[in-house]
Amino acid sequence: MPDFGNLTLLAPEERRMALRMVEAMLFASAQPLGAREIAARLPEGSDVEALIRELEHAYSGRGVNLVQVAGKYMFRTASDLAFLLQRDAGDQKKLSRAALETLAIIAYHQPVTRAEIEEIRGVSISKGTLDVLMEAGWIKMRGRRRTPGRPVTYGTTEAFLVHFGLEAIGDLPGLEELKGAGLLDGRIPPGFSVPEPRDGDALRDDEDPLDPDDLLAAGLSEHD
Amino acid sequence: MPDFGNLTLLAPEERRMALRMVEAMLFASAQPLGAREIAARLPEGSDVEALIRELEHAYSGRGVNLVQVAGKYMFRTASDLAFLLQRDAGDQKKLSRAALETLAIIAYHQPVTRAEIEEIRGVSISKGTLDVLMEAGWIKMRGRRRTPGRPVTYGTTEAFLVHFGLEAIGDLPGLEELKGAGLLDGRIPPGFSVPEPRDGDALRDDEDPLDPDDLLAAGLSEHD
Amino acid sequence: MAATRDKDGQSELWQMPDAPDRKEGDSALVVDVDGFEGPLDLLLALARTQKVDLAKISILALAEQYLAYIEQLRQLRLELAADYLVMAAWLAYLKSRLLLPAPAPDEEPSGEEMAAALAFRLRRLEAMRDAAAKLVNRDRLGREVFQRGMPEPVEVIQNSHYAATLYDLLTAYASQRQRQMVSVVHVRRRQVWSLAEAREVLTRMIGSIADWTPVDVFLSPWIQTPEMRATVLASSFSASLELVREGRVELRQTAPFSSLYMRDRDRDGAEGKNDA
Repeated sequence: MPDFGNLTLLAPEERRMALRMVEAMLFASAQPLGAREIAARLPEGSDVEALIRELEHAYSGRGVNLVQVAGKYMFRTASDLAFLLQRDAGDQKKLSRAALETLAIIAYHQPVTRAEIEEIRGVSISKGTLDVLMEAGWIKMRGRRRTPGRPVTYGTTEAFLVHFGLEAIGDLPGLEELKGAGLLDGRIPPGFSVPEPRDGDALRDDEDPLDPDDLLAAGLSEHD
Repeated sequence: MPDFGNLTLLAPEERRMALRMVEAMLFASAQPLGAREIAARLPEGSDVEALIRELEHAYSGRGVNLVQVAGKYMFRTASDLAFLLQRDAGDQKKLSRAALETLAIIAYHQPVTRAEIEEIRGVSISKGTLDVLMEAGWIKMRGRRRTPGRPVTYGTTEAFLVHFGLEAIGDLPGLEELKGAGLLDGRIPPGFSVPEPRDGDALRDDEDPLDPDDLLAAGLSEHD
Repeated sequence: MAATRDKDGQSELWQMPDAPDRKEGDSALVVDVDGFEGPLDLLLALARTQKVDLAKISILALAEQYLAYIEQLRQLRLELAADYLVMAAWLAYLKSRLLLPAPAPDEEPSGEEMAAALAFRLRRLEAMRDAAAKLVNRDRLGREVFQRGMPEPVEVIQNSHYAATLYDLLTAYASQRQRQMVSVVHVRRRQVWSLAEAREVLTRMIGSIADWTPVDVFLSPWIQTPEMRATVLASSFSASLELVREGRVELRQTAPFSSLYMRDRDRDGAEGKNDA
């Protein structure tokens, strides 16, 4: 049973002040904040994690919840109140089926090249599809695969995690089952090693950094 | 003494839901909401005023307060925590060498036009360099030189003096002092001089005031 | 001729042979098979009709279904996109490999391996579709859940935004001025009175030099600045030596470094000219 907080009762004055500070910072920002960013503005020695947990708990049953996305924290409205607020959302462009599938493939298979996406979908992807996803800020070019032709590899961004409410890429729905079934393995039939999708910016062994003008050429910049 | 809420204790389930709804609406809205706008989305018969008062009370001692502005309601960071939302961005960014040189030339040679700065530096300066210095608040456009093309003249600001701990621009060391400090070495060709810098907002004989839209066009305002 | 000139007749002449062709063209339009996104998508839809777990699907049955479907479309004289036909050919080959297991060379995958590969691709595509559906049905920011509508941005105080000390400033100024005093050498364009110029001026003056006249006197109009003196004198001297050699003027100098005098060799003619 959520409650509207027992913070003041339990916490000494300083702790209460620290809680208010964390609350204010998170409330003020429309973007998720990392624990370190928060800690940087708190009195030294504050237990940020504990403060956040306490706030998380205090808000758990409220109209606004404190959630963890992309390894950071943000306040957002409770999901059961979607009906109340959806009219504010305006008509957002619906993603095409092709774009949605492509996004899923990039999320689960990253880093992944265009050819690999096409192999999985069995059709070529139109240039517009990747553009739409880049424009939304959900995918980015990561690097280049160290194979002939040096194809660009794609991955998801932090904005992707924030938009879909994921703490980390490892929290993608059904990821474990897919891994278990060997469906994330590029090779056919399922081999021994099961790669895990990774969105960290560190390049893999078989990835090179992007060429300086890759981003320019695409008219895009990285979105995270 | 503010407390973190006794809403759940007092409110029956429906009242609690209504409170959550008001809370979420106010949180997500991009503008302050009036009581009637809020009521329009609540179950019929809700006592909006009472709900708002309850919420107001619940948030009164928190990091975020529910405040009334022009008859409408919005969440705002508690005023005693405003300092959290101010960031002193200083001490990290280093001025580029080009910017530093340009700044020094402006300081010594003011009022000076861009072309004159370039002549002294022997290379052209990018617009970004002057922008950085304007943004730092150290230089300003003073006027326009009464020569063909009416070029803008630049000078230093009060903030410049404050930052560099100078009482007046005339305190900048002259040629002999620079030599004495070892900053200029002995081989100084005849005719080489270091100007005696002078500031003061009064325009020189060969300067006109800025045109009214100079500042607008530059997207900048004076910083002193 | 009359027909071609006539507008209607002309259009008739042009249109007549074309019309039947165009009708044939209509039937040749390329069909994107019922909105399927490629052969794999179509195969997956057909597999769904088998209503079994994709892992247990009969690839042979699926191949037959696909080939039958494609055949049906072709009987309707629909031109299919190439990748559907490529898949049909591949499935026909797969079918033959599955039905008649011919001893294949080692490198080539067996019919079963090919079937397994196709089954894998179908399962993977379906898995990605499911994943996409799960993803899109999450509580998405801006659709189901919302961030703060009026964020209060962090106000950046810029007072000491840039770090620079007076020392940095002075060092920058001194070193850049120092650099410039060494590297920027203003080479002034030297003004030179060319030999040709000198000769031309002297030649023009030959008629007007009545008697021994110091060279610098009649050159004075050209010696406007001290810098010009050297070049004017040098060039004139060289030019005058040439004129002496040609027998047109005489030169006289009484002592080293004294004034140089010049006069017309043919003074009578010169006087005559002057008189005229």
